[in-house]
Parts: sequence; C-alpha cells; structure tokens
Amino acid sequence: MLSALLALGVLGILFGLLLGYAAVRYKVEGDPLVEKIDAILPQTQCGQCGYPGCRPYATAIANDEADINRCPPGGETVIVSLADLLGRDPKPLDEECGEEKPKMVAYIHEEICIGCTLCIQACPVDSILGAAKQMHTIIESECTGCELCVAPCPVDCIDMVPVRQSLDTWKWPAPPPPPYEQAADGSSNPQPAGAH
Amino acid sequence: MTLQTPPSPHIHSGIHVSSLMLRVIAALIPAIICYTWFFGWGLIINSAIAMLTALASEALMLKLRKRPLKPFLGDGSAVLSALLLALCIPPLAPWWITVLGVAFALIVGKHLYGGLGYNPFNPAMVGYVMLLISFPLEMTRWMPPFILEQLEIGFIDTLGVIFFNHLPYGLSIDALSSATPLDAMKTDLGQNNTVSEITANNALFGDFAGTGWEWVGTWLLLGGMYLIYKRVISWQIPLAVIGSLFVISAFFFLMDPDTYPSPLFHIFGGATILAAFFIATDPVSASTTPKGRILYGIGIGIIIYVIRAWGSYPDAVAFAVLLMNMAAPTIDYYTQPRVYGHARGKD
Amino acid sequence: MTEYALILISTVLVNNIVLVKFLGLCPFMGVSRKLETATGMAMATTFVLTLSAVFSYLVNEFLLIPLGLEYLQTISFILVIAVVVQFTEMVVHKTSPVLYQVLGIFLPLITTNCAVLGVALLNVQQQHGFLESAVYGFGAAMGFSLVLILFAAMRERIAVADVPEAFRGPAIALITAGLMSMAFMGFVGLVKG
Amino acid sequence: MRRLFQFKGGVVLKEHKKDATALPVQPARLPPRLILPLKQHIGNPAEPVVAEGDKVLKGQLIARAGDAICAPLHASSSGTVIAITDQPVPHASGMSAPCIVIDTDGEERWRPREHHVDNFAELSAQELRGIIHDAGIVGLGGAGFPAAVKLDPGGRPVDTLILNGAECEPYITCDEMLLREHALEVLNGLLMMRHALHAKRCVIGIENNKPKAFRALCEAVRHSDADVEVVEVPTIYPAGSEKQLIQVLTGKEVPSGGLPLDIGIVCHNVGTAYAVYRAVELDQPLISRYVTIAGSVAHARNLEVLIGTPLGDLIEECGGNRDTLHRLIVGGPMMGTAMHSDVVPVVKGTNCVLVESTSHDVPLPSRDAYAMPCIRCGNCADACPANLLPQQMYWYARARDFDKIQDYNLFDCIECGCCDYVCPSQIPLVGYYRYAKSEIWNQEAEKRQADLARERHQFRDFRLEREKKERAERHKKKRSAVTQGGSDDKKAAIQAAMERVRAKKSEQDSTPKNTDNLTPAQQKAINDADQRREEKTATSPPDRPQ
Repeated sequence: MLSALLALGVLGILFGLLLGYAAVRYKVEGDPLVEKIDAILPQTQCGQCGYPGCRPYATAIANDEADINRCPPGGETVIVSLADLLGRDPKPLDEECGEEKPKMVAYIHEEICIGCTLCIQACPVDSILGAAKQMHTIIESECTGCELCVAPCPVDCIDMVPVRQSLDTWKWPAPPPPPYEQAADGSSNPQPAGAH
Repeated sequence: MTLQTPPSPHIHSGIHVSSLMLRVIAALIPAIICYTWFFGWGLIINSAIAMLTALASEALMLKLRKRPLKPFLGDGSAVLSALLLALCIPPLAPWWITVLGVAFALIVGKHLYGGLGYNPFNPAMVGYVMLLISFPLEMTRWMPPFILEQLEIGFIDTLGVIFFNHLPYGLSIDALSSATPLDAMKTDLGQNNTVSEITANNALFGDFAGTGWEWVGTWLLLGGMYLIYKRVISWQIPLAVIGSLFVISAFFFLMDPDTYPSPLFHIFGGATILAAFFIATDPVSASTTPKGRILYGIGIGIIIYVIRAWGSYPDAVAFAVLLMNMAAPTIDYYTQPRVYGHARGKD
Repeated sequence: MTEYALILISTVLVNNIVLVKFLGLCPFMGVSRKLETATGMAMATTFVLTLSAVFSYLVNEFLLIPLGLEYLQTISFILVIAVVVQFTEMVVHKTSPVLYQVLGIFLPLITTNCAVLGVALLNVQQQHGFLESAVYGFGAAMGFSLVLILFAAMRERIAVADVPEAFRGPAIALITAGLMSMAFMGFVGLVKG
Repeated sequence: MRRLFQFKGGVVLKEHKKDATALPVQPARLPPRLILPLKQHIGNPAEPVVAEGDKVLKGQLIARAGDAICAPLHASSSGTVIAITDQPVPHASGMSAPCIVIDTDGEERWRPREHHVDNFAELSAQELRGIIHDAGIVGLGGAGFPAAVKLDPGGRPVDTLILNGAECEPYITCDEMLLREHALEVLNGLLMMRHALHAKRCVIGIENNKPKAFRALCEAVRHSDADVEVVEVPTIYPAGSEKQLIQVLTGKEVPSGGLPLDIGIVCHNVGTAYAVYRAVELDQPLISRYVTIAGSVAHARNLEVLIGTPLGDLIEECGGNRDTLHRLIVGGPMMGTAMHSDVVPVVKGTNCVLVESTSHDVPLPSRDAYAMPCIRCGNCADACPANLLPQQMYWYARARDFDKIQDYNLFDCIECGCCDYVCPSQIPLVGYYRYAKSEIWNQEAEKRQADLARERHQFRDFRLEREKKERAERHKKKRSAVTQGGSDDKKAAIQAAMERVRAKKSEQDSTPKNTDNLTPAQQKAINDADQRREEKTATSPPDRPQ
C-alpha cells in the first residue's frame, strides 16, 4: 500500500515540475481575440447591446460574459461572422436589444433647433457640427445612425432618415428562392437556414 | 405593361435534369435485356417493385416536406437510383428485400439530407450496404446463368418465388442458387488452390469472366461509352476507376498469377463496370473538380481491389463508392483548378 | 517491418477508433463543424495520443509492473494524459490563440477523450512492446484525424443543405456518422487478427 | 500566320445574326427629345456647362469632364436645353440619374469646326489623346471606360494593340455592319490609336462567322498596306470578352485583378477606333453610334442612332409594338440588362436593343422559373472560360458565406453567363454571383465606415480625457494660486477687481453716447431724466454698491 502512495506521489511531483517549467516558457500575454471581435462589430457605438460602445461589448464576448446576438445594427452578418470566429452556433438576434433595421442617418430640422449642444455631447462619434446658441447640423457621411442624439434633444428636432440610395450604392437583390421551396400550398418556407 | 427584369443571361440551352437522368436509364436498358436473357425475369420484377417503392417513398417525403410533387417525381433521379439498386440485388431475392432497400436508400440516403442534390452518399449504395449487412443470406443467393442449369424458370414461377417463396417442381432455393464467380473465386482461393485450377473445372467461369456476367458487362460498357459520348457523365471517373483497378490487379497478377486473378476478371467481374459508369459517376455524391474526379476514381479502384483481395466481402464496389463519397468534399476542397490569370504555383 | 504496417492499417482502417470501436465520439461530434477547427483538433489529438501512448507504456513497464501495482494503471494513465494535454494546451495557446479560442472546451476535453485512455489501456491489454504501442497510438490518432477531417468537410457541406427542419444540426450529423461507420464495415476481416 | 490558342470552356450559341445584317445601315429618325445622362462611362459624372433654356448646336460641349477619370458630353443635335433633372437611365436598378434633356429643333446645325488635322502622325501622342478626350470618346464595347485614359500607357511598353471585332453575342451585329461599310475609317482610327500608344504590333480579331466584314478589312489593309494583322478566331462565345480574345490571339493571360497593360497589351473595340477617326480627322465628337435593333420587331436592322434617343422611338421606327413589350434588353441575350421601361435613352455603351413581345413570336427560350436544385454535375465548370467552379461558388453564395466564396475566386468571374446557359437545373447562377459581389462590395464599404467611426469614437474619448485633464489643471492652478498667496494677495486681488469696476463705470458715465445734433425736444427729455436722477440719488441711500 505504501509503495502505491509513494509511486504516485513521485510521479505527480515529477510531472508538476515539468508543467511548471512549461508554464513559464509558454507565457501568453494580451488577448488578440478582443481585437478580432472588435473588427467585426459595426462600430455604431449605439449601446443597444447593453455595453457602452463596441469595444466593451467585444471584451465582454471575449471573456464569455456576453452572447454574440446582441448587436441589432450588425444584424445577421455580424452574428454569423462572430459564430464563425468563435466556433459557436449562430443564434437569431435577441429581440430585447432591438431589431435589425435598414441603415438610418440622423437629421436635424434646423428651423426647430435652439442650439443647446445636448446632442453634440451625446454623439459618440462627434458627427454633429455646431456650438452653443449656434445652428446645429449632422454630417451625414460620419453619422453611424446610433440614435443616441434623438433622446436628449429638448425640442425633438432630430429624427432618423433612411440613407439615400444612389446608383453606385444600389445592390443586386438576391435571386428569388427556388419555386420548389415554396410548399405546394404556396406558403414558402424561409430561405433554408443555409446561413449555417 | 410592367417589363420583366430577370438578371441576364436571358437564354438557356434547354437541357433539363430529367433529360440527363432519362438518358442514363436508357443506357441501362440493353444491359437489363441481356441480364434477363441470361438470368431470367427476376431483375425485371425486382426493378418494377423498386421503381414503385421509389416513387411512393419520394412522394411520401415530398408530402411531408410540403414540397410540390410535379417537378421532383418527373426528374427520374429516384427511378434511376431504384434501378441501380435492383441491378445489385439477386434476381430471386424476396420482394421485401427490394422494398426495404429502396425505401431506406431514398428516405435516409437522400431525403433526410434535403432531397435531390444534397445527399453526400450515393442513395443506391446506401440501400445496398444496409441490405448486405442486415440480410447476408438473401443477398448472396445469386443465380447461375440458365444455360448452365438446363432449366428455365418462367415468368409466373419467378413471380411465385419472389412473392410467395413458392418454388416450381419442389426445388429448394439453395439448389437453385449458386455463388457468383467472384464468390466462388474467393472461397476456392481460401482453400489455397490456384486460380487456373479454379477457372478450369468450374463452369461458372466463362472465357474471361463469369459466363453470362461478361456479356452483361460488355453491354454496360457500351451503355457507359454512349453516356460519355453524350457528355452526360464525365470521362474522368470511369477511366480512373477501371484504369487504377487494371493497374493494381495487373501488378499483383504479374507478381503471383496463382493467388491473384487476372485484371480482366476483376474488371468484368461483379459490378465493377456498373459502378464505374453508373454508380460512381452520380454527380451529386461524387467529386466535381476534374482533378478531384480522377483522385476519386483511383480511390474507388484501389479500395475495390484491397477488399476483394484481402477483405471478407466478395464484391466491395458498394463500400468503395461510399468511402470515396465520404472523401469527396475534402478532395473538392483541395483540388481547385488553376483559375485564369492566377500564376501556376500560388493560388 | 510488415508487422508494424499491419498494425497501422488495422488501427486506421479495419478497427478505426471512432467508426468501429466507437471511442472519442464527443470531440468527433463537437469539433467537426468547420474544417479548419477539425484539422486543428486532429493535430492536437495526434500529438497527445502518440505521446500519451508512449508515456503510459513507459510508466506501466518501469513503474507499475516492477512494484506490482498493475491495479493502478487507469489512474496513472489518466495522470499522464492530463499532463500531456496541459502541455499541449499551453503550446496551442501560445502558437495560435485563435485556434485555442475556437477549440475552446474541447482542448482540455482531450483528457477525458475515451480514445486516448482507450489506446493506452489497449496497448497494455494486447501486450504491445514499446515500438508497437507507439505505432498503435499513432495509427489510432491517424484513424481519428482522417475520419474527423472527412466528417468535417461533409458537415460543412451538409450545413448548407436544405435539411428538413427536424434534422438540422446534430441529428443529421449522427446519421452521417452512422452511414460512415456502415461504409467502414467494408474493411471487416481485412487484416487477420 | 499567327498561331491561335484556345480558351477553356465557352459555349456555341445560335447566332440569329442573319436578319439584322440584311438591310444596310441608315441614320435613325431625329427624335423630338434627347435625354443625355451625365454619367455614360466608368468614372465620375461630367459637370454641366449649359443651363435650362440655352440654345445648343449639334456637337457643342454641354458637360465638362472633371479632373478624375471622366469623359465630356456633347449635344447630339441642335435644339434648346429644357431641363437638367433626374431621368430613368439604362441600368439594372431602373433608378434615375441626372440627365440633360434637349428638345431638338430639327435643323441639325453643327457647331463651328474647332481644329483641323491633316496628318495625325505629326501630332504628339499627348495632343492626340487630348483630342480624343475632348471628343468624349469611351469604350463602345459596352464597358464604357474613357478611351483617352486607356490610350495612355503611362510610360509602360505596349507590345500589341488588339482591335476587338469578335462580337460573339447572338443578335448583335453593329460591329459587323460597321466593318463592312467603314473598314478603311476603322483602320485609320486603329493607326491613330497605335500612334498614341507607340504599340509595336496591331492585330484585329474577328470571329470566322463574319466573312464579308473580314474581306472588307483585308481589302482595306491591302489598300493602305498598313502592317496590321487581321485574324479570324473560332466562333465560341465568349470569344469577344477582352481576356478570352487576348488568350486566343497571344496565349497570354491577363493577371487576376490586373490590366491587359500589365502584360503589354491594350484592347479596344472597333467602334471606338471609328469614333477616334471621326474625332481626329473630321473633328466630330462622339454623338452617334451604330445600334442593332433585333428580336420581335417587324424588320430587325442596324441604325446610326444619336446618343440620347429614347429606346421607344427606335422600337417604333423598326416596326416593333411598344404596348406588347414582355422584356426589353439593352445588350445581347447573354450579358444584356433588362430595362424597367422603354423611355430610357441610348447611351455611348448601348450596342443592341433586343425586344421580346408578349406574343413570344421571336422566342428568347429563357427559363422563366428556377427549376431544380443543383446536382453538382459540373457542366458549368466545364463551360466556364475563367476555369472557376461555379457550383461551389453557387453553394456559398446561396449560404451567404461571403468569405468562403472569395476562396473560390469570385472576382475572376466575368459574368459571361456560360454556366447559367448550360445548367440542367436552370439556376440563375450569374444572378447569385452578382448578388454576392455587390454584397461583398457593400460589406467592404461598411467596413471602411466602421473603421472611420471607431477612429472618431477613440478621438472623442481622447478629447473628453484631455478636456477633463485641462479642467483639473485649471482648478489646481486656481486653487494653488489662492492658497499660496496668503491673505495679502487676496486683498490685492480684490483691490485690483475694484479698480477695474470703478474704471469701467467712470468711463461709462463720462461719455454719454450719440448726444450730438439732437432736436430740442430730445435735449429737453434728457435734461429732465438727469434732473430726476439727481433728486433720486440725493434722497434715497445707495442700495447698490457704487
């Protein structure tokens, strides 16, 4: 009985030393994964995912505190690429965070704006031009459509406008789902969840 | 009047999936006639049962998935799979064998994966392997060609055997059936007598392969050539299968003619030609890139020989095809052709 | 020499660890969603399996048998495997962090992978020598990797197929694995013994 | 004789070219209204130089080219500019774009001639390119890349200049008729382009199903004994695609993502050569071109059409019925785009108008519905001239997996439609590839925007940080200033403040403002107010500190 304890004890210590040495030699610092996740997120900094911006949400995902389907502006493409990166199952968007809308841009009705700079402080990407008591306006090309400026405005002069489509930004539509996927009684089941 | 605006191109060559499948079925007809000439009405009856089961199970699955029946039943892919499976089943096998095999093939082998175009395995082979493993006895009860037995089993008697297991003149089923040439070769080799002795005294062996079987093989070969000429199947797979089988069997045959039969015997024996031209070239489960098809065919040829020479199953065509079906996605991934404008090396 | 070749062929094809002996099924199902992660997992498992087969033989031969402690085989083998896995985990975490993140729980899970322990115990059961157990370990790992990579490529294609609603995901994967093992039954009897 | 090579794949199509080449080419009727889109080329739109109501002459410049890749625009006929607004333009989306609309006055009065060149050889390459640029010439093969830019090799050697007369799409015969009737002018245009490029060799590629055009070209070359090779290439679609024609004539392959210029080759359309000739020799800008009108029209033919003519006018002129239109295609049946309405104008890149009426008398046997799932038969891979794997690309496009599809080199696809044509399951493959390409471009654009947004967000955090630091420093400085100086500093600070207030106040009282040249009434009002103030301050104690 004693020899059994002795043998296993020696074995344990021997391997412990080996692992200690390996742990030192293969030390890992920093976590490049947060960078990768942040690169996928759409950077609207809107906070709909419950985190104050995309970077905090990325770190939360990296250490498994947050799920990957809480980003409405990113919508399905972000969820699928996050699932791809992290090897998880893509889940539909979490309704509680909002639903996926076409890209919007904020617009200030200049006749109502009183120049109170509340929206300027709220904008996460500084895309509102203006100063105290001066006219405010939104730089359309910089606005990410995060809607954070709509709430603070005391006179509600900001509303969201869909982005204007021009000939260059026009996209070819996806070909219609094949007729054989429409059931015999006409109710077409959705495009196969081929997206994984 | 709103103009139609589909994306280009606006014209089409007019070939349709069903025309492809019907051509393959047509290529099988002469071989079936020759088969019936040698081995009686068993195949015709089995084919009829198989096709009926195929259409029934396809319709059932399409109904379950709420899909329109019209385009799918008409495309002939289910009928083709059923016909190929019927060709691999012994002619006098009981009817429930055929029904079970075809139903399993189509439901599990094809429709569980999403129907036409999505099944990774060849449905006919899935059904055949399931039958071979589950009912070894019925599946090895083959028929010798009639000219050897000097007795013809008429149509009615064959029906009787298949449906009611009732045999004419009180014969027992075992008296009637015999081993296939491949089977006979494997067992006799087991008792380590040489190939030449085996083929000499056993009437089963015709001039270069099993009697009867060699003619069926020739007709299948002609059917296969017709399909290649009509560009219905790619030439790479049959050439690779037969070529690799010929090379490896010739190598071993030259090394030791007594224990390893001749390449011709291997090629015309069993279902090699049927597999090379009709089963392995099923586009859905095979590899799609030109280089990939050659690798896929070579793989099938080698596995057929390995199992026939050292394995325990006499005719390993089904296993070879399934194993290479398994490897097809990986082969496709690594054998992409060089695209226009890309340097030779880097892709 | 042919004797080692026979062992190799028999462990890779005839009695394949996953499809014939049904060992190591949980990583087989878990990691085969994408081809890249499957190749990563295959390499990691090969590394672990071969090393642990060799080390467990050494531990058994020079520690347990002289002291007559054969009954401790399982525990000591698990200890050996745990150490090798921990070592591999550090190496993978250092060399490719993305693979480390994507393998996630399945990397430490190799410790509990029944294929690894199974190979170690089978080595002892079949009284394999040092070189034989190494070849046996390597063969088993090759068998596992081959089947895992083929299965991953197939699953990537099936993932996009129009599979009926009820069979999507693991269900169709299990059916495919079943058909694969049916195909592998063709090799039965290929190698006598 | 030049050795010909073979490109992989391709399909043999039924030509349908006989009917359109029967009648000779004549100018089309002058349309009452011309619609000239500002962007008829690859690059930025031109800037209008005319305003509503201006009278313009035929050939007069109406839109200037900006500095970037652009081509100027000229009035196709004399008339008055009635509007510069958004009009439907020939594009797959059916959307509108800014156009100049001119009502023609029927006089067709030309603008005065601006330059006279008797021998182009004396001009330098730069001057020649200037004339071509000012004439607004773009590639007439259909792409519409400004020709002047393509004629500028930028110092790199040009080994071969290829003139593309292959015209492999069915129904289209505009290049063939142009070669039959103006072979000499096209040849001169080619020599001019050669001069601009200093190309060593010139080759004209033409399909062997156009014998008359080939003979006319050989005749022209013999007549002017120019060292130009006229070569017949086999009639396999898409022989007319730039990459495939280069492969057939030279055996070289254009590097993926690169230009033919990278391998010393420049390829131009025969129509462009003719336009270059007219611009240099006859000082005529690009205002008209040969267009084939085919399909279900009474008599299909080629017409010389003014740029900006609405398609509807052409259809009526050739006896087509505008009310029974089922599908109206600009371009050929393989790569042409179906239009949303027949009011869109002919632009510089329009080479053919293909009409299909609801009576389907001239059937375009297209596939109406998408028939069956893909059986991976590989017919498409055999037919693909770029040697791609269309069945794998379709598989990932359908699954919307846009990274995997790029592993299969999606962007080497030239959208020729061969795979679509031979697919037994009749799947709209090219539709899927276009969808995937525009999604990928869109994702890349969004990625650029996201990176920009991240930078702005990081800068904002940095700015807030900086402001907080500054505010904190200011507080520290102020607080330290107060605490260090002890009480006398404080009194001194108060004293200084008092001084400042008193100074400002005295300065205020001493100088009453604008009290000069007052009317007596105003003066009296001020005095009363001052007087009241004295009484008030005298009686009530000063509540406010003085």
